[in-house]
Amino acid sequence: MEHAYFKQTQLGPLLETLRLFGELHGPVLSEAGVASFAALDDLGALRLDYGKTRIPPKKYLFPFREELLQYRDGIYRQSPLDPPNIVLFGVHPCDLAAIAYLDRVFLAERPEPAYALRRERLTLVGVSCEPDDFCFCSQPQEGGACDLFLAPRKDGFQLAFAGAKGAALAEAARGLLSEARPEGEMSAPFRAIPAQDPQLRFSDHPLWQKFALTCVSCGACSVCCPTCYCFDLREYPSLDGGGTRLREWDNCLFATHGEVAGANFRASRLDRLRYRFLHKYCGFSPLEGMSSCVGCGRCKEVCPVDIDLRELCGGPDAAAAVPPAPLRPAS
Amino acid sequence: MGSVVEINPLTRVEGHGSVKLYLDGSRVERVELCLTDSPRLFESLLVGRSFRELPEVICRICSLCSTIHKLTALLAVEKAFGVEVSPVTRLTRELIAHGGLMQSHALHLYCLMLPDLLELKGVSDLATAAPERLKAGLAIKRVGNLIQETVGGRLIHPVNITLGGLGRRIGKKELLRLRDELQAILPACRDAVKLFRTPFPFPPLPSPNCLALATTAPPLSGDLFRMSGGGSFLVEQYREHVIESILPWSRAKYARVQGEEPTVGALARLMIAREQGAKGGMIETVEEELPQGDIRGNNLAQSRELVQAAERCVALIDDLLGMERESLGNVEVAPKSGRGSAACEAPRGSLIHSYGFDRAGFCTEADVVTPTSLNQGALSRDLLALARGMEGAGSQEMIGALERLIRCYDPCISCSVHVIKF
Amino acid sequence: MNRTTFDPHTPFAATLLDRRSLSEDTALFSVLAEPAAVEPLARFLPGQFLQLSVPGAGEIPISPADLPSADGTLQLCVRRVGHVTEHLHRAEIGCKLGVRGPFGVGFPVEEMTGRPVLLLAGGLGIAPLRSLICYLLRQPERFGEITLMYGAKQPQLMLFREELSVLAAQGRLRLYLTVDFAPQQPTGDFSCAVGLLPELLQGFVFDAQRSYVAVCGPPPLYRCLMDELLGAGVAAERILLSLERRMRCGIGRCCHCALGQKLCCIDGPVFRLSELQRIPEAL
Amino acid sequence: MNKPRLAIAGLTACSGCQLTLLNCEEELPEIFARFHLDYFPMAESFHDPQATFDAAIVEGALSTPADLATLFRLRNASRLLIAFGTCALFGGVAAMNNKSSARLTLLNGVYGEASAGVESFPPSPFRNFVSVDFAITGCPPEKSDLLALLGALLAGTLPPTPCYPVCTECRSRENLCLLLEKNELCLGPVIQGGCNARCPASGIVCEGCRGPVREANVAQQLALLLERGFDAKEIERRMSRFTPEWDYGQRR
Ligand SMILES: Cc1cc2nc3c(=O)[nH]c(=O)nc-3n(C[C@H](O)[C@H](O)[C@H](O)COP(=O)(O)OP(=O)(O)OC[C@H]3O[C@@H](n4cnc5c(N)ncnc54)[C@H](O)[C@@H]3O)c2cc1C
Ligand code: SF4
Ligand code: SF4
Ligand code: SF4
Repeated sequence: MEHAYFKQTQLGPLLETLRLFGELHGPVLSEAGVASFAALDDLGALRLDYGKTRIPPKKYLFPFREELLQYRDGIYRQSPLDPPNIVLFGVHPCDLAAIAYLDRVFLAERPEPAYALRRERLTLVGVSCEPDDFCFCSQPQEGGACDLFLAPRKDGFQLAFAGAKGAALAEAARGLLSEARPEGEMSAPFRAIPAQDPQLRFSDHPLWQKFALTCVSCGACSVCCPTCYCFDLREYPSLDGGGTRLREWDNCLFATHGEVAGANFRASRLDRLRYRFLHKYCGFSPLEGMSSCVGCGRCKEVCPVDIDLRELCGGPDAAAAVPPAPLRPAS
Repeated sequence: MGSVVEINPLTRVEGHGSVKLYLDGSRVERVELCLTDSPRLFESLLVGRSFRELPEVICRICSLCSTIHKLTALLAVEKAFGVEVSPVTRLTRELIAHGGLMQSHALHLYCLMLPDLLELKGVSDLATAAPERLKAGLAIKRVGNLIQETVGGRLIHPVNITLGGLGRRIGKKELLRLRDELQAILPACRDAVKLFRTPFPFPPLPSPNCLALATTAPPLSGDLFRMSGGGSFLVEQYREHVIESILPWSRAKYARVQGEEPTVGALARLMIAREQGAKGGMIETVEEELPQGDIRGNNLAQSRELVQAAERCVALIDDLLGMERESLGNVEVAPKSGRGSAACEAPRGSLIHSYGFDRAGFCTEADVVTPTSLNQGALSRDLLALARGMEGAGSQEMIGALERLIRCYDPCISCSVHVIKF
Repeated sequence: MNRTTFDPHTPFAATLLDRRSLSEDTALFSVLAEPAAVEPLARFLPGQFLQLSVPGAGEIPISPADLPSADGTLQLCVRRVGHVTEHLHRAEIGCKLGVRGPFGVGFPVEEMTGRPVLLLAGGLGIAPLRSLICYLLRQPERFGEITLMYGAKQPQLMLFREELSVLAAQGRLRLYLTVDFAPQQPTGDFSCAVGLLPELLQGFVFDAQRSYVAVCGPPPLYRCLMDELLGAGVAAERILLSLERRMRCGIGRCCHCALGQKLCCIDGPVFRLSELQRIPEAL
Repeated sequence: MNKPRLAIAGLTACSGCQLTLLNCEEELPEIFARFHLDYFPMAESFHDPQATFDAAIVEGALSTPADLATLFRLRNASRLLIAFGTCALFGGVAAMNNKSSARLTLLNGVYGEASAGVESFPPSPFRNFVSVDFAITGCPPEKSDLLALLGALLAGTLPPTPCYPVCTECRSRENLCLLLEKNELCLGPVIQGGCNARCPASGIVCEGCRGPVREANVAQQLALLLERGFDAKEIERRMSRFTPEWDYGQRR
């Protein structure tokens, strides 16, 4: 890991330099006032004080809906995919940690080609953040997988880079940077919900019943969760005799999630909330024993009935320090 | 010996209807036009609903004209409460109204009417008999719909046009795309004028008593109605001039305006414009082609309106692009007791909405006068004239001609059967 | 550049060769997979499953009813229950299908070497067990005695019964058949016990200390059989169950098939009872 | 490939569902080439009264004896009956006052004395009278849903129908939540998605045009709206706009 420093006034030129590596995207406010990652056609739109985006960066790697396969004359083929190179600027540590988690899911054994290709073409520039009322990762930190990481300092930013991509970015921006020795914490401890005891899902905590009664199954919590990745596959024949197989985000709080011909393995909403708890905080094979909650707090923020599953295991206060994660290259 | 020839159902029109022809030997005694859509009783359903809901419900009267129904309802409510909308809203509304007109005219001309010109039984045969023409027509229709979807947020029953303003402003990229698409279909619109030029070879039909808003296109809405021959009245006073009655065989009301059976729609708009002294390509083509000016010119007038609408949309888009820096300027709408009436030129002709409200803004009465109910008298009259002019012809031939005449009027039966009594 | 060539989501092409009706709603399908699939299919272990695509309808998990042949022909025994299976049953011979796999964990055949094997099949559960039987019978010297207890609702629903009777007559397999309901009229020359599988098991004497027991059938069956087997002294590690869950991807990503923290598609579908005892929602 | 025979018809409705077919401008030539549109009065003349169909795609609610006769005839003549649109599925706008006003009162309001001659009953969805094989929801329906159905019919199947609420797609589009952030009466949580949250994406609340989503937690939605200060009557009026038959106690 290498360090450098650049002045606030050099932010614009730095961003322009980043454009050389792909389409520049970053946090902006939509017309309706929602923070979201979007193309930075105009650098003036960048909002580095954005808090958190409604949808996490997972949308760049795993879009809400995508065509996976096509078939013609009964033969299936991968749908063509040629994503652009994208430089995603201004990602907070929790979202970086979430990408690192998704990498484990999709790039492990039998890597997912669509994910892998998008991931390869995504350059991540992290930035440290100020926690808001909903996040409970109380210590901004760097980590997860990113190529560059910025931390605001007096009149400028301290910059750390890692891996070949990071080095190339730093090299391209060399004229804007000055040498710096690490100053302050670049890798503070990361606080998130630690892995929980799976038995807690059967605890007699009164909240279980309350949640099961009030959840409206709107799906917002998992759509907005940076590590939720359940998906559904559906097949649509087209008018010309061929057809497509779509992949779309699914949600464990929907009745159809555990349904098979003639039965449902998670028939009640309570069963489905238990499943969610188990998946989020205990992990499924092969990530068993690993919590996927990175502490962004989006689920609580978007839930219309204020459900916060974390309260079942002691609430945000239970968030524990995770040892400092070194900045590591993106892939 | 009396006999009856029946056309049931009427096809290639919007909604359900039938025609009965009463014959005595070969002499045509009378013609009954029955508009038989199941009643949906909108006017009753609206009573007791809040002013906010009203435009959203009433647009469901008819899918082809949902945009203009919604707009007319918005204008009527806004009039009742004394609301003035911003220029951005006004222009955007006009844009979607023209989009609606384009989609409706293109549908009528190319999918419902064109098969008549080519002696086919319907639109699906066009796909083999005249694929290029069908595609050209569908391309126009698609752009009309693209405007409706982009501006309205939904293809049918638009949502983005609301009381006092817009849900969201249409972005620059979207407007530029619409402009490109519009420019691409302008030649096809001009071709339409050539294609729908030839009138059906019917015996002469009565001359219409045209009725249209004095300020016809643009902007498709206005305060003053004009009739051919110089009559006029204010929209607000329409009740004194538009008298509706119920015919025992039809569920649509039959309207007389100042004692006459009016004709509304594209042709009427053109004639009224001409009487007001308008000149230009459009007027002249029609005069040239249709010296007698009867309803057979309606399709030609519609195709002229396609060109006019596409050109107007481009101009509107340019205006909107020029106002990029101006704010959306949505206006708060606060209810008060009172009544508001508004009129627009729907694709098929003049449309009037009128609502009364109590202090809290709940609807106390609702009245909708649709183009097809305005046209019903003239249509019946023309049907009889045509049938009489064809006395002695075979019944198939007669049926064919009558159906074509009906399609010249482009009736919209769903709307027409939902008029209120007061 | 494009996606990498190997995509775990893309099925190999396959052709429907033959359909043989086994009962009113179940048929045995012969499916020939394209040559490229032969190599992965050769790694198939009984108990594993394939993802079978029926173009236009979708994809479903199926446990082959036999070992794939050397040329890549698959035997799939499929019951018509819904969208995809309905479409498969109506498919014309010669039409194209798709297969992915094999996926999941099969029966621990290495470990079972030298041991007697008891197979308990309820209803359509015979399908995956049949591939295990085929495996065992190919190397009879490698395994101990093979016993199959097979229960069906009615005699007409008993699948593969001639073939099984032949094997039993040849002495290659001990066979016990039972039906839930006695027919009004005996169907053909076929006769078997009347009663439920657990009852059949009650009177059965076998080497519980050494045997491996493989069970496949509808979920309610498992609960009754487990008590019997544990009572008879079979260790939970040696009781193998094949489970069914909703599956979409088959490769441990879509997360529909979770039981507890295990995923049926990659940790199963064959589980040891000892594993499942720790998962309250499994059975 | 054999060409499926279709009937496309409308009952008590605005023709919007049928128009949705005609709005598939780009696909229409392909549709005409691959299907026989044997009964489609809105766009085709001449039909054979004895014809039978592979699928009858019918829009509208039932509110007159003539509607019933048409529906029964198409049900009998067709292998598949497809309820096309919210009216066919739930009753739609014409049914919105079913629970609150008598039919005759409504009729009188429109036709006065002449209403005695109008045969009409409260608009009802198809399933009150006949079995329905498949349904496309929406007022108006989505083109994509119709195209998926047509594609599936050609393939001899019916399309999959995901069931998630409007909120799911709404959130995925990163809209402002009108319910939580602007305190507007949005029905998104209990309404069947699939429209890509058209209305909230324009900044307009979901008016519920696609009807209830499967396993809607209606009681909780009601509680939520009441808690946020909306009037019970207003909520009920809004919810019944397209679907009179809500079970307000349903939690499931
Ligand atoms: C490991 C394993 C092995 C199995 N082995 C066998 C076997 O050997 N023989 C056998 O008969 N059964 C077997 N099954 C069960 C078999 O997978 C189910 O019967 C089958 O999935 C039912 O599918 P269906 O579409 O016919 O039923 P449905 O109830 O119609 O659908 C089942 C699922 O398919 C979905 N679906 C519906 N339409 C579509 C579409 N267009 N695209 C995608 N999905 C759609 C539904 O949402 C539903 O979740 C096995 C199951 C598992 C898990
Ligand atoms: S956001 Fe809340 S109400 Fe919606 S599905 Fe999640 S827990 Fe349930
Ligand atoms: S705006 Fe409506 S549809 Fe969208 S998330 Fe909020 S409640 Fe759901
Ligand atoms: S957001 Fe609601 S009202 Fe709008 S189209 Fe979708 S379901 Fe219909």
